[in-house]
Amino acid sequence: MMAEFDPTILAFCCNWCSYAGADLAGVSRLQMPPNVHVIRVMCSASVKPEYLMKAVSQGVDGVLVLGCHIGDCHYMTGNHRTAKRVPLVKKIIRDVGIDERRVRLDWVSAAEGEKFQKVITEFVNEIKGLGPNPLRSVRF
Amino acid sequence: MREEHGNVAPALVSKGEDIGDVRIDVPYQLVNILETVYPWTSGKIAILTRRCDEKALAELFKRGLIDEARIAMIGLGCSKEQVRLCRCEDPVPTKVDVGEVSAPAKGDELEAKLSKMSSEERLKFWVGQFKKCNKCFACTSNCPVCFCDDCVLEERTFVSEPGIPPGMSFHLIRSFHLADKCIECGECERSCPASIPLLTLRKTVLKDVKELFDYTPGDKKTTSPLLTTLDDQPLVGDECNEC
Amino acid sequence: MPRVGVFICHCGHNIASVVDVEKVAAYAKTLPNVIVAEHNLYSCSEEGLGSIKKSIEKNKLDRVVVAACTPRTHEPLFRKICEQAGINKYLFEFVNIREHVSWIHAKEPKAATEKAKNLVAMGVAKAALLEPQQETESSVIPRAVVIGGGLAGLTAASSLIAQNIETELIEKNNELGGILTNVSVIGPEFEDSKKLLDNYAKRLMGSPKAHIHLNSKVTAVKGFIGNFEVTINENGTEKKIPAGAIIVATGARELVPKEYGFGSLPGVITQLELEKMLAKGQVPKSAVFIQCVGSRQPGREYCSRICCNVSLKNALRIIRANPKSSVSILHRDIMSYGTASERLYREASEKGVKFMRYGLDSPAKVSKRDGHLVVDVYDETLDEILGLETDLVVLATPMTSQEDATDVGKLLKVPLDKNGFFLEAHVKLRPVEFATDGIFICGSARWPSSAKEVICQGLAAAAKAAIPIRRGKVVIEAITAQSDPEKCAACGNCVAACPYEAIEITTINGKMAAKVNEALCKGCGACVASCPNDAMQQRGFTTNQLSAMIDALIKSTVEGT
Amino acid sequence: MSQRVVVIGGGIAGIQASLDLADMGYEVHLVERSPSIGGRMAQLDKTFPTNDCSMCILSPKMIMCSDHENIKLHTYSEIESVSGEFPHLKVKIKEKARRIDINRCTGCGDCIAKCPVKIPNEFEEKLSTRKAIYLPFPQAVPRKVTIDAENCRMVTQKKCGVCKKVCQAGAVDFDQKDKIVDIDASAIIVATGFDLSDASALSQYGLGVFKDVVTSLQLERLLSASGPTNGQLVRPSDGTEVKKLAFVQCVGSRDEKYHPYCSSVCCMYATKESILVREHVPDINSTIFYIDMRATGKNFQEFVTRAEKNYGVRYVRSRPANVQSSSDGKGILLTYETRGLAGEQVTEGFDMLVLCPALVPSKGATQLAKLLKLDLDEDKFLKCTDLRHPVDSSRKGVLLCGFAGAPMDIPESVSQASGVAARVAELLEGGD
Repeated sequence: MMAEFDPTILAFCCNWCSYAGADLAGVSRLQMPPNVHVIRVMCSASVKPEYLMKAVSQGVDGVLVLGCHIGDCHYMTGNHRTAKRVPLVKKIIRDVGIDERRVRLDWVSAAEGEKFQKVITEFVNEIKGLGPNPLRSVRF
Repeated sequence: MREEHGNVAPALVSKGEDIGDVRIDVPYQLVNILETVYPWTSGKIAILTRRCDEKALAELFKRGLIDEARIAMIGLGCSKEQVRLCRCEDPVPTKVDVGEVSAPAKGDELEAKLSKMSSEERLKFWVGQFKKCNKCFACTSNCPVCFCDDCVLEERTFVSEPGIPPGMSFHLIRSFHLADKCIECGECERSCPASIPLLTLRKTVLKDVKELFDYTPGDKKTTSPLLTTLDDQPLVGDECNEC
Repeated sequence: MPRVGVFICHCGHNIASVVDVEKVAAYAKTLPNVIVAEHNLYSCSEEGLGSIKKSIEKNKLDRVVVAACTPRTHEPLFRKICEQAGINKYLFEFVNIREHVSWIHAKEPKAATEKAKNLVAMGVAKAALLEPQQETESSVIPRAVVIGGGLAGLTAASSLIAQNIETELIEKNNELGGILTNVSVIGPEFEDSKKLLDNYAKRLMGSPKAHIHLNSKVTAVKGFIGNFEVTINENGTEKKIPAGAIIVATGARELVPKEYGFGSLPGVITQLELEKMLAKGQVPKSAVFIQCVGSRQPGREYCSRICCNVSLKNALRIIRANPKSSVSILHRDIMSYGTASERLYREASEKGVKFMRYGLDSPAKVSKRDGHLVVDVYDETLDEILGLETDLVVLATPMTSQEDATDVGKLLKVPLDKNGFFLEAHVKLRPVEFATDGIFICGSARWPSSAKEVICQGLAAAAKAAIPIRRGKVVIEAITAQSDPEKCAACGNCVAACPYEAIEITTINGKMAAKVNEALCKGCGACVASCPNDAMQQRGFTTNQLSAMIDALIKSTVEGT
Repeated sequence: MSQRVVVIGGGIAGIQASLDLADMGYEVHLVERSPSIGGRMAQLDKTFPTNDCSMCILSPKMIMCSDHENIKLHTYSEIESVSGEFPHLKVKIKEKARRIDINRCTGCGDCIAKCPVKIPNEFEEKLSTRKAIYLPFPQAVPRKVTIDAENCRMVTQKKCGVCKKVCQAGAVDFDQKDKIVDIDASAIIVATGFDLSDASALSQYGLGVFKDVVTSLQLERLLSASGPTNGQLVRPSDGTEVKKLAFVQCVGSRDEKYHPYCSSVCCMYATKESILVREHVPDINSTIFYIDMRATGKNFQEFVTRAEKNYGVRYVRSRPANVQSSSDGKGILLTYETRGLAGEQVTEGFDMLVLCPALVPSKGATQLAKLLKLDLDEDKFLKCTDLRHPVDSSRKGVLLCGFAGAPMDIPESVSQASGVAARVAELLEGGD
């Protein structure tokens, strides 16, 4: 029998809200699947679309971008940019045949440990449902 | 433009000089004029501009990369055959000085076909295409709105596959970079030695941008949605909030 | 070659009971550039810190990775240890294997250990590419400029002077005092405004540090925190003032009403006109105050906060002067918030001021009948229209923003809100700051405020302006963006993306390129993501560092399977 | 040597005053009675009128406080005595025994998990329980546990000691004693904030009698994602979803029998809460019973209009007469009078009733005023004697900011806190 698919997932969390939300989830001992690896950035607006493209191209099964809720950005309007870039990234990867659900943008505040847990759990389950990134097996 | 030895090339004509037998009926790659003529002269340059050239210039004007005051445009209407080759839906320049007024094409057949495919089939198609890429950078160097001197895709930061062909990220990143400025001139596709249908990919992404932001590049008055905040320009639809 | 040391923390059994720290340490040793990998019971304890320091020295490490808890609380501590051991503190990388691993995967020790290994690999990959950073320091001109000589500006200026800080006060009129020059008594404290203003005058005139510019307007502002240059036009002469900080205290003005026969019916006056009358000792025998004239209605929705309290104060002044006088206040809600104002409200009620509530849909009507001013108002409790005969109708109109607020905003590049008041950096926690460092806001230019509130805000702005001046320098954390002019194509994406207007396109070595003003940069990285050619980099979060983290994750997971 | 300032009270006002003074170069000793700084703001879910998450904006300031080289935190501490005159004040701070070596405690929480004692959780407004060894809330600063001696079995009965057994850091010290710290201070700032008055004193509203009557601060915790119900808004009596909610304003305030003044913030926080509940229960109906709707701050009136128009909040100008239990014991019946000539008594049923009690100077503030020899005003707030110096108390060198002086919202408290820093600097630089 084949072992259950164990996806590799990357998450970019902004320092002020979602990373703090992730910390709160930890402090509150909220359990979630161990597939997500967080990279801390100062603001979700600093997440280059290039990172998402690169990760997906090289076989990462899912990429999350988490930022402050609109209006809560530590840098005023940083997340406004994220709110536009990530949907476009999703469309572009869909255009070449990669399921757009492999990239997800969401907002998690520093007080939303529960939401962090929910987003992570949902996303991991969704990616498990989608199966491995097809590009894992493509060698260019 | 002047024809010499069977080739057509931009002609530099000084004031008072007889312009002679210049040709004003052939399009010429805008990027060549912008790279070879524009930086080395200081006066005003007349350019034969198809609709797409006009839009490319608009994108460059608004980024301050080309001085609008130095460009005089001679509107060139594209032939039916050119329109067909480019699957061009917007072929008529603001003012048609030369050439003909052709009817727009009705979309891109391949794009339509791909959009109906399952994602597996679509991926198979594009992987097949991208495997042909030999990373010659003809697409970037012939692109009128690709304005960087050295391309980041030449480096290994985001395209880490060491050899040829480059990985998927090469094409995805280029798609993103062009999303808010591609004017569908088709130079990338024409210059691709591997015949990758790049114009189709461009057109597909432009459709996304239109759908997401109600924006089409080529108008010098409107700012790219990727450069504004939500306050400046509310998004169309609900895609923006939490996907 | 970088020499990386990895230190894995047990955190008692918080991490170690779930994550196999020994395995993680053994794995870390196999990673490129790693010289040593150790594990400690508590890395943050004195013992743990000591052993890290010793290892740095013994193994000649030049990069440190600690895998423990969250950088949000513990990064400063470990950075300090690096510094003590002689390594630049920016050569430290934190990996969170407690909040992000052991605590949230408590029942999956194997998977948690794998994840910790991946995260350590990512941290090591980034660490190897870290570069030493110097925090930028810029000097601060020891002088403040205060724009506006009303109560807010006077308070700010006099506080700065009392703190021995050279201060230039710029007032557009030919006297100081702002709106208070027309107000003799300040409520709800019933303070003599002349006494208050004289006190400020004494403080300012008596100090060689104070420079007052009357009949002066700001015409240009250049620079950034610590190094501004404010150009003013003083009586037709242009002057340039170098300053470290700027305080905006331009106040607000009374809205001139259009309603209720103002301008055509004698005896219908504004609140400020009543203030002038009362200051001269002219007390009416009867008065009707109408509140919310031109506010809390479509078109101007806001409540201007102070008008009810001003009416209460003036109603009481009339009634205290002549207990038999007849005073009514027509209102929609009495906004006597807090302690002192509510006391006024009670006193007014007790002393016979009549309070009548009207609705937005049933406004009062003012007319002249038989030579008398009459206010017709619908009384809700009696369900009938009452005609109030009166000597005076006082229209309480809201404070609105100054005519020149937009100009001042443009000069300073600071924003206004939809009502034309200045928009502070954060409505809750940064009420007297602008998002732009070094420029502060106080008083009714931000929002209509009572005298007491204005004074507190004036002091607050003075505190904020004093901080950089007293320190003499501005230190900028080394996470700011930097542009590589060689790569930059000058497309301006970064300029558009920057929320702080910290980037400009300029000529660098004969080439147009983006340039970041580090004094303005807050290190968000929005410009980095907008740059198509990777010319823009954020220190500590460079694209090659983050890409290396992604590569490391792929190497230890996708490619490992 | 830098001059020292003692700040009493670790809420947002005390935090801001400390940060500004520390940034100016003064040595600040921030004294907080409870085990963590943060104050009331830490308990709030969101803040009006932007609905910014309260903890998100507060927590970075708390961390800045603990990291600042010029700030020394004295949490779980009280002022023992103050002698001398400005600028030579001698302050004795009693650092109460946490019975924890804070240099060893890592805040891991192992001890908390094992502690057998459960007592009502003050931070959660007693809606849930905490242990006798506890962290007041997850983001506490410092992140060190405290043993509540009154409830600890080891301290009271010499039985148990399980926390000591499980603590790998060896931080538990049952024999730890209170410690007195002497500080020579140049100035003192009082920022002791507020408490909710006891709304059960107004027996007509049934707080403490009917389960479905709660205080506004309890609702704040119920709405918080990290609160006792994880943000689920359910009726305390039976755990069903709340569909109809009522707020009563001015409970014990603007009332000569209790507190004659206006608490300044209730109209707005009730409006905020009535908007927030919609995010939890989309079809909930909220009614706010008020006397005057005091929306005087920036964007406040717009906020109220939005609540009314977009969130269906019903504003009723009436002071309800009393609360009764409904026939089935679930929810409550509220009796109030309608407006106008045809005004009549109406009784209406609600799932839950939220009381907005008068906000009063915090417990111990009066005693502290006595200790510091400060005058109080007629409403029992610390008296400011002169409009020219609105942050000066009646004693020179002792200053005040925030709710300790009068009711005010967060931005006004923060302004005053920065203002008090400037005033201290004036005094210490020789100003009058």
